[in-house]
Amino acid sequence: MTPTLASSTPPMIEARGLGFARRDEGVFGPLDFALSGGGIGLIEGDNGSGKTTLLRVLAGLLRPSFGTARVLGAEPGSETAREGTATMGHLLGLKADLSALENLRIGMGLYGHKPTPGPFAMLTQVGLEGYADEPVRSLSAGQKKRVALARLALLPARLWLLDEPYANLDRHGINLVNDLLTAHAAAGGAALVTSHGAVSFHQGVTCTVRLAA
Amino acid sequence: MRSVETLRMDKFLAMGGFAQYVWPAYAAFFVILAGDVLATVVRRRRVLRELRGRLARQGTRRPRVSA
Amino acid sequence: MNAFKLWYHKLGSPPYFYVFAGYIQPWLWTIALLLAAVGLYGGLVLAPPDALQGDAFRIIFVHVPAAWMSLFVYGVMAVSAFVAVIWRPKMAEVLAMESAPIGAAFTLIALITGSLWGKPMWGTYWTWDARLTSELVLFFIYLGIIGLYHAFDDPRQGARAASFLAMIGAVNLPIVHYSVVWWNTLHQGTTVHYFGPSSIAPSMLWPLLLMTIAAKFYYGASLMGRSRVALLSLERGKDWVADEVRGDTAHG
Amino acid sequence: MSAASLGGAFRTMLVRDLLLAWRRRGDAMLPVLYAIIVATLFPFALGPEHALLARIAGGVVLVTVLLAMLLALDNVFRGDLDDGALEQMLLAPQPLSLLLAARMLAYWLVTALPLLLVAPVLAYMLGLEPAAQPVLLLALLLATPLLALLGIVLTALTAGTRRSGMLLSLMLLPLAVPIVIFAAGAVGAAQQGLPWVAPLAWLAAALALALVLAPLACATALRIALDT
Repeated sequence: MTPTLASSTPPMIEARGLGFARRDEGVFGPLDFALSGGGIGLIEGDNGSGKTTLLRVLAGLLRPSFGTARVLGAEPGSETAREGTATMGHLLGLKADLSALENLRIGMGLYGHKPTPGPFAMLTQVGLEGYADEPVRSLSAGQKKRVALARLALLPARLWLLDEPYANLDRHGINLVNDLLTAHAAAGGAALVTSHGAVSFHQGVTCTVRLAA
Repeated sequence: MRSVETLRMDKFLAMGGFAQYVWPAYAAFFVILAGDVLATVVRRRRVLRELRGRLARQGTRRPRVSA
Repeated sequence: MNAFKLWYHKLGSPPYFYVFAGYIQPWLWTIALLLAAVGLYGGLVLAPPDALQGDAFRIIFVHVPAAWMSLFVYGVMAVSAFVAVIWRPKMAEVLAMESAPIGAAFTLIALITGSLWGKPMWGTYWTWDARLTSELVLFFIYLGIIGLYHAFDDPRQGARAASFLAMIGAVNLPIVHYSVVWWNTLHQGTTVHYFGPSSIAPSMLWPLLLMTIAAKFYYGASLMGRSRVALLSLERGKDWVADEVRGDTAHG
Repeated sequence: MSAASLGGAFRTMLVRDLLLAWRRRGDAMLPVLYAIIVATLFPFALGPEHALLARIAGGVVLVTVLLAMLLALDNVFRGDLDDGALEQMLLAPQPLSLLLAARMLAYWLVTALPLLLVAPVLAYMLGLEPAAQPVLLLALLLATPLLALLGIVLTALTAGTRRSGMLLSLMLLPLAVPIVIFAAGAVGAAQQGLPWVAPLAWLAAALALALVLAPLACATALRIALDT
């Protein structure tokens, strides 16, 4: 029924007739798509076409109005799904009063995870060397985004749900996102990314979901 | 000359000297419930007006249907 | 069980409920008004004055039905709220949220009539008597539920949040009553015997019962009317609402 | 989900909230300042007559502490909602109720604990008998966590609304009535030399129940208010 990639493992995201309506007015859908490990999905659409809403449904923050979605083989928002999923939204979820390093530690603590290249090394990797103890308040919008990207890379999540990861980033930042995505996919992970017409988007997109306004 | 009827009515309205408590209590009962009904009537009119406006705006154009 | 399920699903569908409510509403109104007319005649004219309270006891015919209804409506609202939070049917949300203002109205009536009765009996309009105090807290609970419902932009989300609050209130209400009674016995200065007639004569019992039943039918009628409006507003995108609005325009 | 990672998440949240409060320690002192101001106004309003002040001291301190806690309640989820941290909490693999329990503990430590420290001073200034002082402290020790637990559940319900300060007070009042009655009842009984254990035992029982149920209710409330 759905065009799945030939793969022995079940898809990380599987949507069947998935749609969402707010106050009985359709926001998106019905959608059919699947995303497997190693794949990067792109959600395209204009403003107001429901890209963020789709991500929120898949994250389990909103209940689908019709159709079904499976995330990591489980119900969106279930413990299995949440354990293997990391998200980055418009709001980055960083505490402005805490330092970059403290913010990363909180993110890791919430997932109960201690990765080997630690948060310090990860900050260097996203180009924030020397900013570890800087309060997030004093960072620029792009630097904040990099902190959020560092947190994303530190979490033990196989599936990434990224809402406009390229926004606020310069050319280096965009390359950074693409590098992180490549590494994530190479390690067998999957990512679903929204964009309203990405210019320098990642080369290895395996599936595209178009949302009509 | 006051008729027997009027006298009985006066006696009834006096409520044995408790008129100033009994009648306001009954008034409160009916005024508040009437307010409840009136609020519904006013709201129904407003909602219908809104819906008529909505209908006229849409005309032949159908609302976005997704399913 | 099967008949119940059928009934639940049929009435759970907004257009069906709309028609059903519109059909029974006039009947509820008629019964409520008839019972109230007879009850009022019995209470105000036929029943003899009370031996101790004179004619002041006649407030009972509005106070007691209102006080009972303030709890009865809360009970209905709490059950609908429970269903609304657990299974999320639209109708349960509507019934719970449209019950709240009616319950608040009855609570307000109970408070006003109670204090009007208190003046000739206790010599003061307000005393921190256990029942009046509980009724006041109940009024605040109703106001909180209504306020929370309207604080949300999305009425369905507001209905669910307020329903949850109604459930918390249902647990809290007996605790409030118990604590207020305890508090009253602790501070013996304000303990007053709750008013009531010196003896319950049949001549005052039947008007009281009629008024109580009339109040229940009034609640039913008002709830149907309110729910119909709420459904029109909630289901504005649906075809049946458009048909209804066109029909309404055609009729007048 | 291992017990270790549950404990780790709880600790992470607690440390986070305490650290945030520390970075803004000026804000954390506001409820204390508010309580001192309110309690100070009473003698001016009622006159410095010792007997009258001594009689109402317990009740004044209790109500003052309650109002001061209410002042800080509105901000419990505001910051996390505005910067998206609340969403990260909802999406974390740990049970939401566990993270909220940490949030509640942090709120009590940051808001109620300083109030508990000034409460005896305020009660003394208002002339509360020394014999009733320990009872007042014990009553506050039971009443403040109960208020914190219940208050945060209600705050969670208003999380999706724009402005909620006044509404929150209205919603909290019916829940606060029994708490105030039992806490003040115990203090009043102690002032009159009567047994005061029973009302405090009721408060303790309610607290035990709330400790288990409030985080779960709060998680449900938050999911409803944020429509998830």
